Amino acid sequence: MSADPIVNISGLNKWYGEFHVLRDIDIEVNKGERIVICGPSGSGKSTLIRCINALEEFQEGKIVVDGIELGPNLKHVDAVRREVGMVFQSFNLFPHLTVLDNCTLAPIWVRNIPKKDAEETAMKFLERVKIPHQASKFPGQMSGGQQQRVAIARALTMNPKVMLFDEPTSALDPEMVKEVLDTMVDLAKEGMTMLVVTHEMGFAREVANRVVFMDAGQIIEANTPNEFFATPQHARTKLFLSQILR
Amino acid sequence: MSADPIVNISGLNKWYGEFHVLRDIDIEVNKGERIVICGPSGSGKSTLIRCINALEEFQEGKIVVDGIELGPNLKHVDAVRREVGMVFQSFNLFPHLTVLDNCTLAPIWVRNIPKKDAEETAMKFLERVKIPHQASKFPGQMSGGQQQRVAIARALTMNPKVMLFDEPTSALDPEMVKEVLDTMVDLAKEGMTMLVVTHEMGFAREVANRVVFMDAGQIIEANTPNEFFATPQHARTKLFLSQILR
Amino acid sequence: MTDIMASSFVRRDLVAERPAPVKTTGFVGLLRTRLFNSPTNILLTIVSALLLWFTIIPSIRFLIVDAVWSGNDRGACLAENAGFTVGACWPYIQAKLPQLIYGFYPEAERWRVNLALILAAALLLPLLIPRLPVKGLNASLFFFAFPVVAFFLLHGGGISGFGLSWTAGLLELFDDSIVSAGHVLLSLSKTSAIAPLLWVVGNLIVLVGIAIRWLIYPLTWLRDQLQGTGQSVWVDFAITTAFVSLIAFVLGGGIRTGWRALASSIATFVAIAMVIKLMGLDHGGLPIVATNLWGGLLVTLVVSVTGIVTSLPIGIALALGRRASIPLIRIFSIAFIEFWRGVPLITVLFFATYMLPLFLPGNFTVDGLVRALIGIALFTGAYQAENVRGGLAAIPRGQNEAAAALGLSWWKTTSLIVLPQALRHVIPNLVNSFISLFKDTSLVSIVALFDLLGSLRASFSDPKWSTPSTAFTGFAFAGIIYFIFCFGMSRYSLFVERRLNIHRRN
Amino acid sequence: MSTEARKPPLQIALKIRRLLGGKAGWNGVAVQFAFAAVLGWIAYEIISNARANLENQHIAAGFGFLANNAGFDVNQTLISYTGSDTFLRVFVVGLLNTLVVSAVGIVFATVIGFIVALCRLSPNWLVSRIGEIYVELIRNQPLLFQILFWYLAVLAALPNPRQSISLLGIAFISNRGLVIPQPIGQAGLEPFLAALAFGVVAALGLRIHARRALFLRGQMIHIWPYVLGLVIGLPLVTMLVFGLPITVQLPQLKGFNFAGGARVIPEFVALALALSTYTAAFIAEIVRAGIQSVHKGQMEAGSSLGLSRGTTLRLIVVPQAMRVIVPPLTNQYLNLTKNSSLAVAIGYPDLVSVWAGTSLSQTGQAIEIITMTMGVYLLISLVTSGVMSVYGWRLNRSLGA
Amino acid sequence: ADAQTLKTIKDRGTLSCGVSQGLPGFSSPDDKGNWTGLDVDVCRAIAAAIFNDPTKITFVPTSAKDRFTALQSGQIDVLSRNTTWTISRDTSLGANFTGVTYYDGQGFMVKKSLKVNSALELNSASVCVQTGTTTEQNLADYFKANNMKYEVIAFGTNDETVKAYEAGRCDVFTTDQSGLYSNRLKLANPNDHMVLPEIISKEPLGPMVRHGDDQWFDIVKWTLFAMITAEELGVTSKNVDEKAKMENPELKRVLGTDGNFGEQLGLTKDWVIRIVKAVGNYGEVFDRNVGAGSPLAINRGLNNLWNKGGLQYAPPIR
Ligand SMILES: Nc1ncnc2c1ncn2[C@@H]1O[C@H](COP(=O)(O)OP(=O)(O)OP(=O)(O)O)[C@@H](O)[C@H]1O
Ligand SMILES: Nc1ncnc2c1ncn2[C@@H]1O[C@H](COP(=O)(O)OP(=O)(O)OP(=O)(O)O)[C@@H](O)[C@H]1O
Ligand SMILES: [Mg+2]
Ligand SMILES: [Mg+2]
Repeated sequence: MSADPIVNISGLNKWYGEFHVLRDIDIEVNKGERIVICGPSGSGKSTLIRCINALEEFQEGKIVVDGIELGPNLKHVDAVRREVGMVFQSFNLFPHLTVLDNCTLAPIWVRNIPKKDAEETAMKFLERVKIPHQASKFPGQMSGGQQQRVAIARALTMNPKVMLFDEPTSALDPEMVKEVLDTMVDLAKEGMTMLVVTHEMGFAREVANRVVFMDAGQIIEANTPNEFFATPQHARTKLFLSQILR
Repeated sequence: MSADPIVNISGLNKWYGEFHVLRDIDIEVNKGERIVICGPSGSGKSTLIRCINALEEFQEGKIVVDGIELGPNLKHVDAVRREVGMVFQSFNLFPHLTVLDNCTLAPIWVRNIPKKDAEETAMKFLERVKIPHQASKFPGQMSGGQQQRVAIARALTMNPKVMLFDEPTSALDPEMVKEVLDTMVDLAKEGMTMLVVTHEMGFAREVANRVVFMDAGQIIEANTPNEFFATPQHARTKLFLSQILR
Repeated sequence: MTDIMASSFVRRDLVAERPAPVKTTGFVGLLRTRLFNSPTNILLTIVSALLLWFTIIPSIRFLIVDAVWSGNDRGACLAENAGFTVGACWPYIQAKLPQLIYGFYPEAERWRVNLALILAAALLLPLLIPRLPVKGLNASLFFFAFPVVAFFLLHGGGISGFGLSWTAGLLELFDDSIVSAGHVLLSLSKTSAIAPLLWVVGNLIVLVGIAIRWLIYPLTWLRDQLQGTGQSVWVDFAITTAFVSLIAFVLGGGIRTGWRALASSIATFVAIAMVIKLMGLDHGGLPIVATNLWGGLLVTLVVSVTGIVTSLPIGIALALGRRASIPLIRIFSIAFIEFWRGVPLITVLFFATYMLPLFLPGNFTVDGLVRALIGIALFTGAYQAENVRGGLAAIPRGQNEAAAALGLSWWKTTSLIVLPQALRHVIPNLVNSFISLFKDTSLVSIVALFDLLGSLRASFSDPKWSTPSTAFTGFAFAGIIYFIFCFGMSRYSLFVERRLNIHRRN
Repeated sequence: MSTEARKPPLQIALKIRRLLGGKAGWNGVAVQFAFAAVLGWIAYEIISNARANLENQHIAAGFGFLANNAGFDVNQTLISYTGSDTFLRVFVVGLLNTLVVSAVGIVFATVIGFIVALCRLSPNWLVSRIGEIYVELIRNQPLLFQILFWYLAVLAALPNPRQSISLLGIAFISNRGLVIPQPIGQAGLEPFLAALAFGVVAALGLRIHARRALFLRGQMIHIWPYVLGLVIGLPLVTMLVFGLPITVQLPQLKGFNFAGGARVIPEFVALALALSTYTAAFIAEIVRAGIQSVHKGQMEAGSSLGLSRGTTLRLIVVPQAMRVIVPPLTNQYLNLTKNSSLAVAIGYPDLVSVWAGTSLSQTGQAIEIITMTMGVYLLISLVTSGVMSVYGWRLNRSLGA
Repeated sequence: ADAQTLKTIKDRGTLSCGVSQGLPGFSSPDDKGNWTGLDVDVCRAIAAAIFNDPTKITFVPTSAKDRFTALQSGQIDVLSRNTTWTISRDTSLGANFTGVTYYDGQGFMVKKSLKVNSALELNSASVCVQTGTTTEQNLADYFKANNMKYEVIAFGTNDETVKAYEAGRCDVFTTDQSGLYSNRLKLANPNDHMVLPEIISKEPLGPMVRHGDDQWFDIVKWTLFAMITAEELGVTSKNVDEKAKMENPELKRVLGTDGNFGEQLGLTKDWVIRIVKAVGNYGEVFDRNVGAGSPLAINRGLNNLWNKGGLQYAPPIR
């Protein structure tokens, strides 16, 4: 038990109408930790991730991010979102803005950074994801792998303390998956705190501190990757792994 | 070659404006043959598949499907399309129709089959892809894997002689890939003629008669799966396989 | 709870599903959470309340508290007689109500209007309620049978022939026009530089015309014979029935499967025969009420319903035309849309009234109401075309491709796949246009027709009722009527929008 | 075995076929011939009938009356006009009045429409209800009633000229309108305007230059000092050289009314108010449909970056929604322009009132006058929809395929 | 077709008569939806003269804009719509006035509280007027001639003009005097307003027909004269049958027992009887619609017979 949890979720319960989608979730994420969340479709992985970023409301429990508690207070919500970056499965780039503008928008309007500085920072991150020369293109003119890397760069420009990834590679061609995973591995190596929903078990093995397995809205099993893959405990986990790893 | 080619492509050349996207493609597909096409992104795989179904026009060469030559004659085009089923990467189900209606639309309006018979046939195929109980749902209410299976069922209701698949699994979650591939394997085992663009090499090994590798608009290499994976000849093929199989 | 922080955690007993916690509501809770939950909202609530106070209270005072409810003429609504500042003068509306509804429609015949309105409601309401069955039959009754019945009901008059005579008449008209065009070319050829060419073409056209005349001679001859008999309508009807039913039978698949088509064709004709008999169309029908006697709400409804029903197909056709790849059709659609969208409806109607007669054959007059209807349909059609085009643009290409891959033709793809989706996208815009149209009907006053607003204005000039509050009472009354109809449309469209977009939610 | 890329074959025949017949090829050409034949036949019928009918009636046409003396006065004129000017001038006066009220109406309608649409989509229950009520109330009442309502409300709220509300003694509000000091151009006006125009153009040029430098060389140029100098400094300098560009004339109460000064008449205010609030209700629905057509993920992406709801809407959602919004929005702009002809109900002298109304019944030259009216409205519409489609085209291009 | 208006009407079976879309006392639909008013009765008289049936009329309500076009294009046979007789209308519009049914003149109404007693004190006033009428031109002429300034606000319809005047938008309301009386009925406090003594224009109102059909022109013209003559001779709708039996030579000529004037017009001998029976003589019509018998209660004034101090004078029927 570390002394420094940056995300702390306790007793989280969420319903969609009458449907109990998250049940008694407790999880702590420490600074620098990298957590991979997996589980069958519909098990509530995305919902959990989205709760951390206040994209979804929840009915019971508590989420504290970097010392700020999420709740109906919009100020807190904004503060949390500023500290948390999110990368979506379907990229959600802004199609009407160039790649550079996509990356400078938030720093300029949220952090009130002068445009020039924002553009410099953005270029730095675009270099980091290896697409600086595409800065003046529109997202529609890029391949999926490139778009996903822009999305990562865009999240990074806000200098977040935590990065959330929601199946960042599942909409990509197999070849592009590699590009994106490479970028994420780099990021992990630099010590970024990350929560990643993914089924890329290679990635989990390589970078995760912990793998969390969810089913039916609850955490079934959590373990270090080595033990998780080698000796899954729960029957449900075993079944799942057998399918995924085929 | 064989005595019974159902698809015969010779000297096919296609340009997008000035861009030479398909170059001197020659290929024959026999009845009951299953061909997997792979290659890097942008190599023209989709374009080739779409030419067979006359979704794209070509400037040079000849495509004969089931004895009918494709050309500007719209009658021929319609005749070919009736014999060829196609499954798209992004499903392209009709969102305003229920699953059942999606499947009965073409039989009713193209083949003039009475509604009742069409529904019976459709249910048969939906059972075949294992989602008969979802018949009255709308596509938007289903998971990707289910949607893709509906798309397959929809193509089958027209009783096609050839099925074309354009990366049918690349938009799916890893778990759902399996559902769809299983369906396709079943289909293959029943002797359906299939042309499949995919990167699922497991599938290729299991069911393909031939694997065709394309790059820069041309066929680089074609071989039985065993030899293709074991002893790729061309340097480009080797590079590609090394990336895909990682 | 289990110690999650241990690097390893396994849940032994699954958490059971339980119902969502109930939110505490109630009236006060509602107020607190919705109206007074932030400083901005408190301010907004107060401002809205004040606004409501200043609009609702005076309205109620005018419409109810200070209103005069009974009387025989203006005297009742004068402050000096009533003894207080008079609000609405309702006896005036009472006296003018028949005019506001029927216009100058003769009193003895007003049951026909009522019957038509009841028929319309009886056919329309089930059509609007999604749960009710037999939509196909219902729709064809409303869109095809009702307009014909309503015409003979409202306008009156009978028929002197049926399918055969009409076909013969139409063909004759067409043929005459061809022959006369040929003659014009011939006469031009006397003066023109390319005389021989014109001469040849002209003669050719005339020849074709004469050939057609011979071809249709049996038909015209038969018609003339029929007109001679006393029962021309019924004989003609019988011939048409036999002919059409036979065609339906053959097209339906002949001996094998054609029986259904035959049965439904005969059923349709029997229904038509009953209508003809019932309304006495074969001998003159109901007494004619010329359209210049129509007025009030009747005209508003006739014009707007016709406009709504006809403008959508026109709009769809134009929108498709504008996206067609065939150059001439595209150019024509663009020109047509931009022209009709560009000119004010009132000038269109003016031209329809005073210029259209110039463009039609001398003895051929089109009724004023019909002219207005055509003008409004084309005008609204152009607007709808742009709305529909917006929806078409929102349909992804994949839908077309999927349909093509299934072997569906362009027409089927468009009508089964593209349009149903496109129209759903633009329901708010379509309804915008419908609502505009409903209110624009007052412009028909230019063709000497008084719709609701026109009748109202005409009634202002009756000295028997001129009082200070007459105009406001009239406007308030008309406002309420317009509001009821437009609000109904607006709400119903929201309902449809939600219902049709179920598939978009997931 | 590698095939070199080569040029595509020419296929001239195919291209010609496409050009003539579209995707359908020769079938398309045939369809066109049939279509052209039908059009030709209709045109022939119309022309031959019109000729025959015109011969029967003795309708004389001509535009000679345009030069005649109009002999009536107009309330609001943007160019100088008296009763002894010609009908042609009446036409211009009316046209300008129509243009002014339409332009003002369009601007306000757009602004109010967007605000109401955003209210309707707001997660705040109260705000969204207010938006909804606005739309339902305003959209479902005839515009004519609303124009009358605003007019009588404006009049009722204002005092008569003798009790007019004075603003600092230089401007006055009464039921004759808002009277403000009138600027009168002096000798310095033209150089001043020229300098101002030059400054603005040059500043825009600078900005483009700076953007390009940023993209091409990654170099950041601060342009605002130059911009200030150009836009403010330069005109100031010309003012020093050529003298004051304008002087003002103060209004004074004389008899029943104010003399001197410029006036905004209450008819204009009421009409602009009614037109913009009414059209705004329609625009709100259009904008709502447009915004809802933008993928939900865009909003989420915006908020997950920490942008506020308003900023996300403004910078991200609305620009993308514009593609869906623009065509029906054009419809509404055209409607507003045409609806401005209801002005006659409250005595605002627009084109339809002074031209297709008074002039028409003075001269009786209905066909000429209605044709001109139709033509000028058509022209306005074509220009509006031309501008809007250029805008829509640029939008589509930046949203890029 | 122009020279055969009468035949066309007879074939058609109804007279097509253009009236205004609503002007109190001149043409307006009553509670039963029947058109009533002075202009309307003139048309009825014509229909009665032709068909012996005053209901064989199609009323076409026309606006100020389209009235002349309606006449020119043959939509209507006669325009009976308080139109002022001017030379330009007689010549350039291709139409003729057939007589004067009502001698009107433009006047002003002001609030008493303004303490104005003459139109000459109206310098710099705001004036409310209805658009599209000669009223606007008269106004311009009057103020110019007297070297006064004014502001004109021209409204589309009468009711809106009155409302604006009442709301204080203008100091003065101007229209034909007949209109001033009918509009006073619509004011909340009629006694707070006064009509100024000046009459600034001559407004002879009358029916109009197309150029080119003299027979039709005569019929319309003489229908009106017949009504005036009937009043002169004391023939009313009630006593017309008795008068027809009387041995007065003038009565015999007028009522058709002597001579064949009606036939010369293309009508029947008893045309005057038909007219008077259907609508009454001019005096009756006036009284019923705008005079003492109506809510407007306008004095006969100029519209009295010539021998009673007015201007209504019909050429003799002989
Ligand atoms: N807006 C919603 N309303 C109702 N139910 C919803 C909604 N969004 C998601 N759900 C349901 O909640 C459950 C969890 O959804 P979630 O997207 O979190 O799953 P997931 O684990 O991310 O699955 P996947 O791997 O398919 O993305 C699913 O059963 C889904 O159907
Ligand atoms: N409409 C078009 N106009 C111009 N170029 C096109 C068009 N469609 C595709 N291309 C180009 O043609 C080439 C082949 O495209 P195609 O979609 O066939 O590739 P692919 O092999 O299917 O690739 P992927 O694996 O990414 O689907 C690509 O370089 C693409 O950019
Ligand atoms: Mg998910
Ligand atoms: Mg592809």
